[in-house]
Amino acid sequence: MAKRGAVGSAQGDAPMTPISLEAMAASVPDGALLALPPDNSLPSVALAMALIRGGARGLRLLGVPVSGFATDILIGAGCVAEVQTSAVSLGEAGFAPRFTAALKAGTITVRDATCPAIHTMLQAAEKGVPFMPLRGLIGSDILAHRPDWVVQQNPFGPLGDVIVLLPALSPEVAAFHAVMADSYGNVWLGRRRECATLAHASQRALVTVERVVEGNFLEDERLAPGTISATYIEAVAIAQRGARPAALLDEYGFDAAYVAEYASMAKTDAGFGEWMACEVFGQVRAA
Amino acid sequence: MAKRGAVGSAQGDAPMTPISLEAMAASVPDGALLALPPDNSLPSVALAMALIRGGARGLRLLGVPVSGFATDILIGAGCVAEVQTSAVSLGEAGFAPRFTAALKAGTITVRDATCPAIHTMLQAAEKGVPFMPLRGLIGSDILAHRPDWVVQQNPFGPLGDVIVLLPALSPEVAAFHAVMADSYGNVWLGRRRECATLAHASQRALVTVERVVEGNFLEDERLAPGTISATYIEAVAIAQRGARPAALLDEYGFDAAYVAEYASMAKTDAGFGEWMACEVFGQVRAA
Amino acid sequence: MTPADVTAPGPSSGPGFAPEELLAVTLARLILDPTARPARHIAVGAASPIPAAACWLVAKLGHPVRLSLLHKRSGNPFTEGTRELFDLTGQGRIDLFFLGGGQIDGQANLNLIGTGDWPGMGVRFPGSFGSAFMYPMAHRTILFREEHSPRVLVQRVAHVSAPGVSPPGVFRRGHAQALVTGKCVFAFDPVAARFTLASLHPGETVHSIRAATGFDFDAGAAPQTAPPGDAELALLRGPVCDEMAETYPEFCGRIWGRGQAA
Amino acid sequence: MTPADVTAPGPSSGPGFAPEELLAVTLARLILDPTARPARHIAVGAASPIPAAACWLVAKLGHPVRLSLLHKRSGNPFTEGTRELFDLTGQGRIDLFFLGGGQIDGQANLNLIGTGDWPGMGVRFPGSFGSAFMYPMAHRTILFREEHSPRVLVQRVAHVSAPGVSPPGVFRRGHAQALVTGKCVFAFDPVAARFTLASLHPGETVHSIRAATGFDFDAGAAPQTAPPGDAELALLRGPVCDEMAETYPEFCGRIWGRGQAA
Repeated sequence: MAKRGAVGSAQGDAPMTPISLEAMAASVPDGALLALPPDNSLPSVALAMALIRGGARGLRLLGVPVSGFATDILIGAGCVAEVQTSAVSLGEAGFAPRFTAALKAGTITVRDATCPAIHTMLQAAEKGVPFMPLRGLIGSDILAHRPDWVVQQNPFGPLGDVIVLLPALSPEVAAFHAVMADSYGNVWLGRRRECATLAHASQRALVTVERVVEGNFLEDERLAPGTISATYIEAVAIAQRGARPAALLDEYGFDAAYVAEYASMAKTDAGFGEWMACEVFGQVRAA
Repeated sequence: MAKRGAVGSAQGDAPMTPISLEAMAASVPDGALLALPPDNSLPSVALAMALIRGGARGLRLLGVPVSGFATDILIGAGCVAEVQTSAVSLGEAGFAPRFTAALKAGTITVRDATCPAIHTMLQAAEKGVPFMPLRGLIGSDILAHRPDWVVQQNPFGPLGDVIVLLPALSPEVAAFHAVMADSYGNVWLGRRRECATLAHASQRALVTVERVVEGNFLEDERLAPGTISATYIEAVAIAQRGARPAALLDEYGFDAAYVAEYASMAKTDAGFGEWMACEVFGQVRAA
Repeated sequence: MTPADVTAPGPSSGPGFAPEELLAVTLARLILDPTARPARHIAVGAASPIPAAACWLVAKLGHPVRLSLLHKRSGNPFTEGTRELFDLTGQGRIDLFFLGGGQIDGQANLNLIGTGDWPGMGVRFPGSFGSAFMYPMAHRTILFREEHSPRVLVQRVAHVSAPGVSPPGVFRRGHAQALVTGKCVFAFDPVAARFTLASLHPGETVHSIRAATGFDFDAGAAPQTAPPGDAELALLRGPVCDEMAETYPEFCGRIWGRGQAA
Repeated sequence: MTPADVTAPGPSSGPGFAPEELLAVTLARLILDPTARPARHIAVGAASPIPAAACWLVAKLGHPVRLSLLHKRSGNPFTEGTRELFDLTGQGRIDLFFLGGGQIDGQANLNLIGTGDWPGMGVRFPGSFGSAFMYPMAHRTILFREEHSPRVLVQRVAHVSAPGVSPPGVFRRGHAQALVTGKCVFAFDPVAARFTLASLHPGETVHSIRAATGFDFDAGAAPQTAPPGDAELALLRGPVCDEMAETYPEFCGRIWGRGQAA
């Protein structure tokens, strides 16, 4: 069973038991607001593929703060109703083809943001405040299309010094991939602290890891700084090379050829279908 | 010469040269707003003692978020004009005697805050926004004595949902003690990230360390998460056991007996003078 | 080390338990109050060995509870620095916190500032720490102060570090559940903003409590505070003491005759 | 590996430098513009090999500059996660940033959203990334877009990701210093909200620039863009290429005949 974040145990008492990747995917309800980091920031591509296999529907994705490969395949597989993000891109491999096709076809709603605004909305949720201010943004059409963002006089500035106030955003589910979990469900993810902020801000954090190791990272002064406490982690599943084709710190690099092939195949519905059958459902590719 | 934070070099180009502890102390101007972490959070007691020896005057201390031993000795030595903090305490050794005496004598101004408010004001400076909101505080006399804190309707809440807005606070100087610096002036301080926030928020960060080691912590995925980039560090000085009597992670523990003896001697002006002559100026204690 | 003869409890030396053990057990029972929101994550602040013992007792009784002990000597539970406790509390993840005060008044206001003119020109206390935030933002708070005297329990605090109740419309997650002292337990009603005597520690009467209390309170038929059971005492003296010895060696030595090296 | 014969410059093959080398040197000179605020800390964003080469050239010329290269393959300069670049910029510590856009207009507005109805129902670009914040909050911005066509350089962008100028009273730290394209350099005047032709790359005329530019601009006696000097070319082809080979193997291979393994 999943270890519930808030029902953890006193230090040293309750070992964490990983759940299966498929069980983790099944725990994400259709329609959930699901936050995903992009390709340079520990995405759980393994969980995205499990969500596709599990037939997830109506997901509302949040890019933290932008979106990449995992978002594009979820859109292509018809799992997604809405995307809030600051950009969707496959990096060197170019535009995200399934995102672009779905936007044009009107099958997804796209809500544009800008990177620091997404960080700020998550920080507000992390801090438990209803909003946080952010400089910039004024004069951008992004702001003009966000009725949920408020422009207000800065009470500490001269008259006319207006500033944007962004509402706290608490995703129902956050998912990312980390290097390792320990016996108590603490997760080590190194310097990618945007995932820590995300876990703090979210109602449920689901983490895939390369491996589970003995011990308690919080008791090790060298590992603790890159650790997210189990307090914030609802469940851990082992998924070796679970970030691929994205990179995982110094564990493995970005698989540019894989993404380039995807970008090429996913230009058409048929090509994406063929790619998905092979890569997600493990069918032998047609000759 | 001090390595200026903002005038660093491209990665790998400019080695960092530590300065002396006395030069570091001399770089703190009289009257500066100087932020210091408390005894459980990497204080540079070595720098506090060097400031006393250097005859610092009129310092305005900020406890991050409370104050301990270093603040009490600076007050006792007459270096301090003002203290903004959420509490001043010697922990198990009780009240801070020189702080209490100076408050009663009217030789220092005390501005009371509450821990999360100090964190929030520093986070606002870190983020480059003029203010941040914080829940709670309403109904506290701390708020009643802080005309610089604003109470305002939450624009995202129902009418009557008021919230406190705290102004950004950017200390002129931040000082703390870390385990080690690398060849490029990056500083490893482990999980005590309040010092990272402090360095980001401050105009000048001065760091004493146990040692300087070869290499670049930012290139090491295991060390990077506990590292503050040299971007934020103005100068590094080597001060072995520079946090003592406070603890330094797993390097050395808290010296409770030393602080208890201090607390006892510092109850009187004369006793503090004797303690300072011996412990700060290195004079042989009178029989 | 052997138990210190003066303070160690025993079948032949009075009630069979130390006052601190009664307080720890009493706090543990308040933590487990079935009518209150479950305490799944409890934070324990500075220099609080008796609340810490109560929390460990709850854990050792087998209840699922996460303890964030802020003054654990080796390591600490946080990796975001000292703001993390406040962020956790802001997120609503801290179910229960403990607070005390130099003064506590009949409306459950706390004064950690001092007496006399602001900022404590009479007696200066250390300062408010995070109380002005934690008190309204934790789901519940147990107030704990061993000293029960008119000096501490006052009609009206000289300065409010953290208010016991908040005006309508002001966001507040929780209030004092109870005030536990060396003499009794008070329950707090945030609607009436008033304490009611809930139980009397051994040797106390409603009259003795009124005499030692500077604020007015309601008193019905207050029972005796239930004494610790054998199982609770065995856990306190064994596994709880084991967990606490590193952080609170002085306390463990004094109450249970055990120091850090035990 | 040997340099790719087709693109490698040489004394007998045209101007003696690749167009990318001219652009890198031109950007480096703009970075070092003595009339601008000194660029002590420069951040370079996604997929920007020519700006990255310009920054490394400035560093290798011996100028004290800190480079935060966001897409460095091994490691990255930040330890607070991806928000750190924006926090640094909010603090005023980023002196110079580079931005481009699917469309750039005559008021230096940037469109990274797309054409047609919102949110890009014509041609959809990837999205705005951090531009709506970085453009006003960095001390200065150099706009860079190799493609110089009426499709990219438009009279008025379809959607504003980040505005070129801001209304009076709105906090803004900096503006576009210049726009560098494959054909010319424009200087930007934030008071007039208008570009002025500053220099022409080899083979271009005011007339050819007008023909390729969808927005109106001022044009005085625009000189030729100064060609790279020998020292600059030597640095680009040697130490700058060394620094960039890991992050931009395709670029280094194409321009300098060098891949990651070199």
